[in-house]
Amino acid sequence: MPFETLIWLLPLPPLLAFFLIMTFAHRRNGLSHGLAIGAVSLSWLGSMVVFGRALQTEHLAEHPWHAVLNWIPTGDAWFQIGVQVDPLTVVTLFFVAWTILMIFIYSVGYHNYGQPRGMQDRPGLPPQGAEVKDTHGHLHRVPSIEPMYARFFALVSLFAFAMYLLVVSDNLLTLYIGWEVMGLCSYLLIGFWYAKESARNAAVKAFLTTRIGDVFMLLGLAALYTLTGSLNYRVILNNPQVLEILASTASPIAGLSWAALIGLLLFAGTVGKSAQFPLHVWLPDAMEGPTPVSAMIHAATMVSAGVYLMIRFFPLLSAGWMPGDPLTPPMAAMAFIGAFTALFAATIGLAQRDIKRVLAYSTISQLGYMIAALGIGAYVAATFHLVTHAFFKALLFLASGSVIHGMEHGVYHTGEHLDAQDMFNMGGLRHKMPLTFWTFLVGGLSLAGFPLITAGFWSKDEILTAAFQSNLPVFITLGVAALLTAFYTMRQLTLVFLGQPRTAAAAQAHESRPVMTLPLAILAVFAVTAGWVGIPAYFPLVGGMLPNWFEIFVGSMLGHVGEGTHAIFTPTPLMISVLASLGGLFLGWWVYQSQHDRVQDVLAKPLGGLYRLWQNKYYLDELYHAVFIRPALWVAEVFTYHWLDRKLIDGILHGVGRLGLMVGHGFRELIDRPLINGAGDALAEGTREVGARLRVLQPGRLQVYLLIALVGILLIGLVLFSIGMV
Amino acid sequence: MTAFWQDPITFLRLWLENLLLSWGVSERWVLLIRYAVGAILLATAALLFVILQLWLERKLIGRLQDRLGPNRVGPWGLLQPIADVLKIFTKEHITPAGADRVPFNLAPVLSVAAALMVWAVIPFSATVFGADLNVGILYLLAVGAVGEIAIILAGWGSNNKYALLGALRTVAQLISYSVPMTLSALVPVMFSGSLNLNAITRAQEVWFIVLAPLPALIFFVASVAEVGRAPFDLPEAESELVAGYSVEYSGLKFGFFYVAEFLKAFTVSLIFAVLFLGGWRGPGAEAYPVLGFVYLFLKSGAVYLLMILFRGTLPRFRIDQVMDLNWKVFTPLALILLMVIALVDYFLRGGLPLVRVLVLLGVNTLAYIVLDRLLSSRERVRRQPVAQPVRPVARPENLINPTETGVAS
Amino acid sequence: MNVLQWVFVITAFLTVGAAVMMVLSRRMMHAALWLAVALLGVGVIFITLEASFFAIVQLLVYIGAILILIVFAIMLTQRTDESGPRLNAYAWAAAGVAALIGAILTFSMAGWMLGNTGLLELGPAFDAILPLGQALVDTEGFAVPFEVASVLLLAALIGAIYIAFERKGERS
Amino acid sequence: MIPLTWYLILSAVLFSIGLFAVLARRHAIAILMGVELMLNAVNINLLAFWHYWSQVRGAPQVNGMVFAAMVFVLAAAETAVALALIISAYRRHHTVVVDEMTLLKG
Repeated sequence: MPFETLIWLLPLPPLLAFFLIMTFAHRRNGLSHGLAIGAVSLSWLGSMVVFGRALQTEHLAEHPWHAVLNWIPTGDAWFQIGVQVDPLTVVTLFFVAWTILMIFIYSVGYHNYGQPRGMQDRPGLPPQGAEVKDTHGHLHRVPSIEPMYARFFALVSLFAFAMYLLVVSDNLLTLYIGWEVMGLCSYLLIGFWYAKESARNAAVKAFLTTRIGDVFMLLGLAALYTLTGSLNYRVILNNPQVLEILASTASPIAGLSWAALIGLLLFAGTVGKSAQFPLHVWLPDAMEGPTPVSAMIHAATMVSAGVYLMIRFFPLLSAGWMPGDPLTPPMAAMAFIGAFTALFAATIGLAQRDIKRVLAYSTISQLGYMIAALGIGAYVAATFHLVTHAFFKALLFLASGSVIHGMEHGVYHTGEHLDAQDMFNMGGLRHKMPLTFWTFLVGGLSLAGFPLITAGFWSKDEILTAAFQSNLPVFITLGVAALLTAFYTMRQLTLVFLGQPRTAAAAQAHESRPVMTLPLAILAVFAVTAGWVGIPAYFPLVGGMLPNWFEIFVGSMLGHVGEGTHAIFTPTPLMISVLASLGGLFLGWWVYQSQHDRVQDVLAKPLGGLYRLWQNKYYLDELYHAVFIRPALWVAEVFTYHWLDRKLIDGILHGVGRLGLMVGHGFRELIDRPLINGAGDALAEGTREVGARLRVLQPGRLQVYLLIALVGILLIGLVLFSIGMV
Repeated sequence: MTAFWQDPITFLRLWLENLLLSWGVSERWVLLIRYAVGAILLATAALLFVILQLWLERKLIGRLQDRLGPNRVGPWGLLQPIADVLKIFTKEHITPAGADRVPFNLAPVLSVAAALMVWAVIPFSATVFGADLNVGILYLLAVGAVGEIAIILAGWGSNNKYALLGALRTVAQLISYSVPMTLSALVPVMFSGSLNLNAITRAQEVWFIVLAPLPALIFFVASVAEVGRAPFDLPEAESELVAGYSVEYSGLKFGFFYVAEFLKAFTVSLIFAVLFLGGWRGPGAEAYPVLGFVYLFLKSGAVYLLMILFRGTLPRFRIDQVMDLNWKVFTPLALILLMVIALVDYFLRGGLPLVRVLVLLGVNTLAYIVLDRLLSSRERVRRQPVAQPVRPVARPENLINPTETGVAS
Repeated sequence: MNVLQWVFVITAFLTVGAAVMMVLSRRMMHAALWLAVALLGVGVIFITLEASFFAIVQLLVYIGAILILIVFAIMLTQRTDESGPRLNAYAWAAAGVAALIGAILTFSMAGWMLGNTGLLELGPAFDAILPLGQALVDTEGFAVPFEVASVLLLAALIGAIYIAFERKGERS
Repeated sequence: MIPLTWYLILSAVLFSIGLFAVLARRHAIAILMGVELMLNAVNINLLAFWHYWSQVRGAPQVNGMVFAAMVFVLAAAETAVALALIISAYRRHHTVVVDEMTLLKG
């Protein structure tokens, strides 16, 4: 088996698992999660093999492993699809494989496998808990198993397939297929509890919002195919001539070059997928789905796919650009939108109460970091942050799921009616859920960029350094965002884990099962160590202790190995980074340690209107509703339906119909009745006459038939005999 | 020339043939007379043997049931069956009014004939057998069909619904069980490469029961079902069917069925001994063919005792259990065993005999273990919780207050 | 005429007689019994042809299986009264045709030039069971028809069960 | 020393008796019996020719026997299906008289 076959095989096990679960195992919970986890384990194993081999291969960037197949005949050529593994694919595969596997395992516990079935549980609603009787006859309310357990695993398997497909594919079309399948899975999984109105709305919102970006992306794809005749990375991106032509040809729009136009269009896709401003609105609502879904799709992998696309197409986006030049239009757009989103989302994150929503806004913000980093040309730093962010954000989401689980435990126990996801209902959980606390702490510190030990510090520091050297406004924005990030992270940590429990339920919370905490522990390890592969060599004290492998490995994609635009140590960004992180953390702790009220945020009063603005997400949802949705509804209802459809089109159709009726009537009376019917009737009449005469031969009696047949044979024999043939 | 004490039957046969030839009888007629005499002697011996067998069975069953069994007529009651026979001879032959006379009267005769016909091909010793038929086993199975016809005739001819139902049920059971029986009988055929019973006997350097214990077991149980003895005595389940197909028969006609039943029981023991226990083989049986008789009857006697033990100890199956056992256990098992043993034996051809024996034993053991696991898992699924009695049972301790339950009034 | 010829003639007359009785007997059970006699007669004919294997198979298959099946079917459909005429309205035409065909067959066969060959005793050297068995599993021989036959039997088995299975609400 | 012709004539006679049963009996099972009789007649022919052919060739031949065996197989299969049909028809129409089953009457 050639090595490329293994690459082909990476996406397939989850797809197979999806079909198997859907067809055979949708009633067997154990079998379905066994299938799903087995499948992603296989993919994980394959990915690790690929990873291991890639580490030992020289010049992988110049000579990626690839394999192609003919797929669609296009005239006299074929549209080819294929797989490709280069350093970018390898690092993406690495974090994708690990996070997916961990999240799958975690889901077994999250969906309460092994727990009884709840009496009130219905498909489409989150499990409501079951009542069990212990040996003493006391009734206990315990978590109940998810009613659509197998369906969940089928859908996430399909998602895993799409993600793997996206990562290993070597062309935009299969990438786009994976992209859209992920969008579908995202829609299905956000609406997993479809009986909840909010989940339904969130699913539709996510689907439609990302669709806006996808339409632009499809346009970019079409333009690219028209111009180059191919969608293959090697043909377009690894080919300086093609890039040159694209960068120098003017497009019909606004004096942009084709490369810029295509880049902007593709970036629009990313804005939708990676939830950048102004299409970010779907991601916080997507938290209606189960937490593993939030972790996997809406933090670690799918939203990363948008950034991945940008990183992948960086050669096109930056076509004609050298470090030091003014930014190309797409890069400028990315730098602006990314930096803006980073700050913007961080401010909203400050005022959220829902534990998962804070993380959702932090995700948007961190994705903005990456986009901004790419916009200023910090290719390696963006990739590095992509990897570390995937690990620590997956960890944070899973840990928050564990917190919610523990809170639900408490809610079942006390019977209170309160929101198990509201951070203001928590507090003091570090004693109840030590493992969750420590892992959450690791993830949170990594997110806040706690100096030196956490992965987030290294990647964020690299972005800040790059920004400082190339673009000061971006640097300032990102610096403020870093401060806010640290602040809301610590706010979250303090509200959830420190202090005293603010509700009885929080006092009764309970550590989750090992099947949930084990993935947390593993991800926590990565949330720390993933940063160590990219420590810049110039860094004081620790620099050079470990080789900056990441820079060398991923940087080879652009061809400037070790050249390094920021190889000189500059203390300013480092100090600002450390200060922002530590200061934010301290402020967060200092402000929220005094939070004892479970209704009012301590910051609400001092900040006043600003707080309300943040809490309501700058009223963007309301704005969109007023500007886009209501006019769209009006156009659909009044203009299209009443005026166009009912009056104009129906009127024309009715007129044509009446005319046709008249013509048809004429034909019927003049031609059909006398001529055709007459002939037909005569034929039928004749047939019936003949049949009536012949029916004597068909008495329905078996033996008569046989007799007639035999007599016939005898007669034929007689004839043949008499003419001498027998 | 064999000595009389070595092989008395061959000795007598040769003497008779020589005598007739010296009288000037043609060879063809000598052959005819020889077969006729042999057939008459064999049939008589078999029927006389049944008398002994009847006594033995009644005695043993008596002991199993903690009784003495027959002990009045003759020493140890030995002459009891003869007394019974005499009583039966003197009884009236009744043909019911609506009966179909010819089938009704033909049935008992056919029944006994079918049992006796089997004896024609049994090799009793190295030199003594009725007909050395090269399709002996097929013959055994075919003759079984005659017995089935007899039962149907009896059931039909009696013009009695119990008889008819009994006959239908019997024949259904017989037809069903002849499937696994045939399949497991093919295993000895495979080992010996012949359908000839004599050849099968001679091929048993190692008794086939050692090579194929499971087919032997299937064959044995199927045989018990074929002769309709307990625990497969549904055809005569008195509580359900009065006396089955023989309900309208009396006197000697009933006696025929009775004899046929016991004769069949011993006959299948004989067949089992021939197919699986080495037939007449034993130390010295080649040189002294008379010993062959002893060995064969000892072996089949042992099998027969086992059947009596079954009858004395096991309760009767329900009809659906009988059919389940046959179609869901025996038939598939026999088929699989046949194929597996054929394959294994094919690959062991020409190897060490000891290896062959051990491997085949291992295969059988394995098959048994698998079967056991399958059956027990099925059992686990089907086992229902025993229902608690809903109403208190009328036991003394439940009747503490008789007035309340109304018993006192 | 020697012994064998006597045996043949007697058996042949018995067989034909039983066959005629089968056709003419009013009660189906009797017809079945006459058929049994005829089939046994055919078995004896097989023995005179030294095809003892087929004689026994005849016993096994026809008496042991087919006849018992027929008897079962007769018993299961017993509720119909057998008082009606046993032959249908075309019996005379049928008799004519059957007789004509029988006559043609008889004359054409009797007139076959080698028909008067006496059949000699073949003896044990002609024991054909082994060649028969080998031919049935020989790919050069009849392996394919043999397999087809087994498939046919299986299909007939399943088909018969399916057809005869009492479906809910079928009994009107 | 039975001439071959005897077998052939016997088989022809049995065949036509069977044919008559098939053509003239009203009872479906009787028709089936007729078919069985015809098949038996055919088998007599096949085995007779097998014997004759073996004798002529001086070595055992198998073709006749194989055909006879196939006829057995066919007979068994045909009986099973036919009886199942008869029982099925009986359930539906409460009759096994073929004259009365004239649903396909023209």
